[in-house]
Amino acid sequence: MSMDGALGDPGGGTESPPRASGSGASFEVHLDVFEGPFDLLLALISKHKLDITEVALSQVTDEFIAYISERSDDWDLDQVSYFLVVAATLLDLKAARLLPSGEVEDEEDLALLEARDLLFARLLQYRAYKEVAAIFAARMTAAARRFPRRVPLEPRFAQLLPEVLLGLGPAEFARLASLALAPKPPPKVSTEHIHAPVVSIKEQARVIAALLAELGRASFRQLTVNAADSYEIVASFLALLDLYRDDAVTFEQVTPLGDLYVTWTGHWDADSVNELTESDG
Amino acid sequence: MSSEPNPQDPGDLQEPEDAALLEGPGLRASLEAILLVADEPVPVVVLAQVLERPRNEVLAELNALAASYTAEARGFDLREIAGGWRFYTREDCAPLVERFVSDAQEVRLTQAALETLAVVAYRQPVSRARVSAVRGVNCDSVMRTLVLRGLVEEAGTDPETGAILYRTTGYFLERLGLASLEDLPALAPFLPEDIEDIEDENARS
Amino acid sequence: MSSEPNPQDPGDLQEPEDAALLEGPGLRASLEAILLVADEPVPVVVLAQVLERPRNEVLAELNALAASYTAEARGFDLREIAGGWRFYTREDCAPLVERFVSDAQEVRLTQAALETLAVVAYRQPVSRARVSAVRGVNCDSVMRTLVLRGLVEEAGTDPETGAILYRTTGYFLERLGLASLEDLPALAPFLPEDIEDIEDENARS
Repeated sequence: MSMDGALGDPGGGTESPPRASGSGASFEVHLDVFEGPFDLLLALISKHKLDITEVALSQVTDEFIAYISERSDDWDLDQVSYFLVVAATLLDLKAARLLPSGEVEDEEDLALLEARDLLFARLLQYRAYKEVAAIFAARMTAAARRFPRRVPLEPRFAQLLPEVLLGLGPAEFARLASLALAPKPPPKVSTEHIHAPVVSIKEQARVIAALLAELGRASFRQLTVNAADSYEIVASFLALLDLYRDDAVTFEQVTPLGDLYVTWTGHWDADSVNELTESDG
Repeated sequence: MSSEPNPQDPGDLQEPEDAALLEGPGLRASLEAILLVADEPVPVVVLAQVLERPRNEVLAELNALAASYTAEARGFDLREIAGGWRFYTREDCAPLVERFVSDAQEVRLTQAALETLAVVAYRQPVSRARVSAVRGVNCDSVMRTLVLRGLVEEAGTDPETGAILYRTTGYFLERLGLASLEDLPALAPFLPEDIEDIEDENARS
Repeated sequence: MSSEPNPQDPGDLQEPEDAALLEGPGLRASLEAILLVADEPVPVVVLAQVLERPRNEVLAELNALAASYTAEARGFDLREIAGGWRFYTREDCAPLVERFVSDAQEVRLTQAALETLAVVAYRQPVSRARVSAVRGVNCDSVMRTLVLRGLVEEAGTDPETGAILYRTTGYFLERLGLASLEDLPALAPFLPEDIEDIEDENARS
């Protein structure tokens, strides 16, 4: 999957870090070590030796998206949804930077600023817990060097223990055992045992591109109304990110978590769309 | 209290007539003996009750005892961990003790488990959904592992959402070598205030 | 061994310059640490081995240590019983310890303890890790309680994992009013086969 980072303004790009370009390239950091989108963002920001600022977010947006795209084959739904929420915010922010900078007056900009502040807040929050987690680890290592006294009672004292009262008969005891031994109902919404059905992102990209070329503009909801399942929706979103990167679409989201509108830029013709299915796969 | 008979009168420890109750062993020896048989941390209040002494007197003696063990460079130490007092081996004896107790190694926690534990520790009681929202990643299976390890336990359900809530355990304090949750390191003070709302919005279930 | 520092000297225990392994703690502290965690009497030969010191040196130190505890009227005592050394509570502290022990224990078992007991009864011999996996909750401390109360006992180790296995005792049968394990009522027959797999997956150790 090509990643030439054609995502508009590369964020002022004075620094030119090793970018993920071409299918083989990857980040210096191992891909699968991130504990979620905030972890990834922090890693990217610190990789560029930036503070947590608006500029930093904008600078790492491309890499964040590239990371998602690169891993799109082995996401599970639980994981990817969190990344996508963050990705959507990042893209909004990135897009907003292209606007002429002036006084922020209208509702949309305010909502965007709010979304940005929220993202910062959550990022800082996550960082705080991460730091504390490191302290926990160090403390555990230190504490493991002290062994508590935990030995059986001397027989003379053990004899003093009062008789145990079980308070139930054999039949009740067996019932209790059956309950205790019964497999626990899996905690709800766990998808870790589900193997994601194969949904091709390229295929979704083709479908969406075709739809958009026709409609011009549509909400994400509209575009996925016929999706067979949530995996297809996720694939559609990832496909949109690809299209966005390739400058084929633009996004608009009026309120955080509100409907995402997608507009066909018209930079693509039918051939480009068809190439999608052939480029790789 | 003064005229109270010893309820456990063992036969040959005759009538402690005065308030000091213990003719035989002093407070220090009594504490040493009790803590020697305890297999979990013993709260000061329990010690005070058994010894029939004021709590602050017992606490002062415990601290003095711990200090003397340290001053004498003994191989054991008295520490207040997880809400109670208990004998521990001294840290510099660790290599030897490890060699002696073969099954000593505690399982190391993953980064995911540590982060989840951190959020639970500072936010308890807290639901899985909320922890997931803070970390930006699903924590169902990590939470299950923490429960299995005894570091975290269920603590009822959220009255509004019905979601199961979690809190840290006494074993968690033991693993961290903390006397109580109040001894947790301060969470970085720059946490934004309005974060609560965000989480509620994102918290599914 | 000639340049060895006096292990009884609490002040400057540092630097045994010879090959004797102990950079930090001296022989006295080392013995105290090891005996603190020993759950059964430890023969001198074992101590000598762990400490890499001659047996007679270790024995001399043990005797000196025991004598000093007595001289200082400590609540604990070091004694050689059944071929090994172990900490014991001092005799004149016994009444207090008895009170502590009998006060601390409930007559009734907790729900968690009953469930754990049930799993052990129907799955014995079984490791703690497996019981924890079945219950989804750590059961280490509950198992200790069951052992303490005489309902469960150790039954060797798992040949594969080396984990300690547990089984129920005669006292358990007695409390349940059964003559033998065969009299345990059969379980409801709905247990699926694959529960084994789940457990194996979760069982650490």
